[in-house]
Amino acid sequence: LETVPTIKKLRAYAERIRVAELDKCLSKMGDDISKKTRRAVDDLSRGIVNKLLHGPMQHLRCDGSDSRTLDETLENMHALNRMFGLET
Amino acid sequence: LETVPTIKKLRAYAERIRVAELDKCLSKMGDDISKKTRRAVDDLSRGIVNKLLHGPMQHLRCDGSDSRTLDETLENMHALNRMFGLET
Amino acid sequence: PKKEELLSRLKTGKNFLRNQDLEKAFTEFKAALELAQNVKDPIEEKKAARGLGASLQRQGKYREAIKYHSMVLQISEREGEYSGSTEAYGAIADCYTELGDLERAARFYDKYISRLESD
Amino acid sequence: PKKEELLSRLKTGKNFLRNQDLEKAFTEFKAALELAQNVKDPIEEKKAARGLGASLQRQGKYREAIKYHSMVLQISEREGEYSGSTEAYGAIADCYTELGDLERAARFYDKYISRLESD
Repeated sequence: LETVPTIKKLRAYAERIRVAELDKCLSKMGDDISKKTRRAVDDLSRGIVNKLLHGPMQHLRCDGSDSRTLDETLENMHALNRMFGLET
Repeated sequence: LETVPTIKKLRAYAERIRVAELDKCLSKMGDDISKKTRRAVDDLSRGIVNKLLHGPMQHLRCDGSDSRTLDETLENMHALNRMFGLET
Repeated sequence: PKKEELLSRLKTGKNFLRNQDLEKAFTEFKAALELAQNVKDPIEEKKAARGLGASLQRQGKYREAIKYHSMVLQISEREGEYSGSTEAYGAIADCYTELGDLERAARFYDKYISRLESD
Repeated sequence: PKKEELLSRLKTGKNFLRNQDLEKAFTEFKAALELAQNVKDPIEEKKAARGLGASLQRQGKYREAIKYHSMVLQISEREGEYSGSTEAYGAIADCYTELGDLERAARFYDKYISRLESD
């Protein structure tokens, strides 16, 4: 459970990037885009983020039934905190 | 330098996701998209991947001038190998 | 015309949300939710519910936010159409994290994580 | 008409590359490169060079691949237009990694990494 706040922070970190890049994309495309196109780029942005986050997220949620798994999960958490600067 | 192969594998991992999601997006959008739109979605997919990878990549390239940094860099590498299944 | 008003409410709601004008955003999404239920448009209904959840969440009203994020899941179940569910599980878990209920947060994050690889 | 042939060569090249038909891909990109130089279109010229690099790289011809990936960088310098440079630095570093020259790979990855946050 110690890793739960890290999951939240990592999600927020990725979402900020996703929204910023999506906004840039939409402003390049102009106002005349169809709903279908709008939906497709939104799905694209979510698909990339979700699939990239899947591995790290999963490795923050090992159930810790044996101590080695718990240690590894905490190491993963520390590494993610460092690499994404999540500890602020 | 031990971390160099991990950088390569992580890049390849992310690129596979990017291309797969971009293909899905383009097939949803159909063949009648403008070059501008095509370019915008390509940039979107690269922008998200690059910005998400920036932190981890940077933390695989600490110069290791003091031992603590080197240790941390190797811990980051091990965590990334685990979380993205890069050790195959 | 109702459909048009619905779409325009969603759009202004989103803009208010973006500008952190959270109470105004709430009002727009609330009107949109009623319109969507009126014209029986479940996709837009989910967007309105999600907007309501987001507006409340950013105001720190986590319990109320959970109510609306859960509504997204209920609509998905009712319609058998699951767009927005991954995000809803994640948002509910975020709210429970803020409330300090890490057990429950973990359960919702597990649902969120198990859906990350699907579309 | 030359411009049209250029675009069509690039497109078939990409399809061959996708289907791992690497030698055919090389031929298409080679023709595209010449056409692009002919019509002086640096953007498409870079795409052709990058396609050549990718075709060779996937065939394990890393030294030759580096030559074409470097061409992308040279065109960028010549034109003052840097699209594709981040990717080129990364690809060159990947090739040096394959060749076991980790020192040089690291130097190119550093350039790649320093560009990841820009557009």
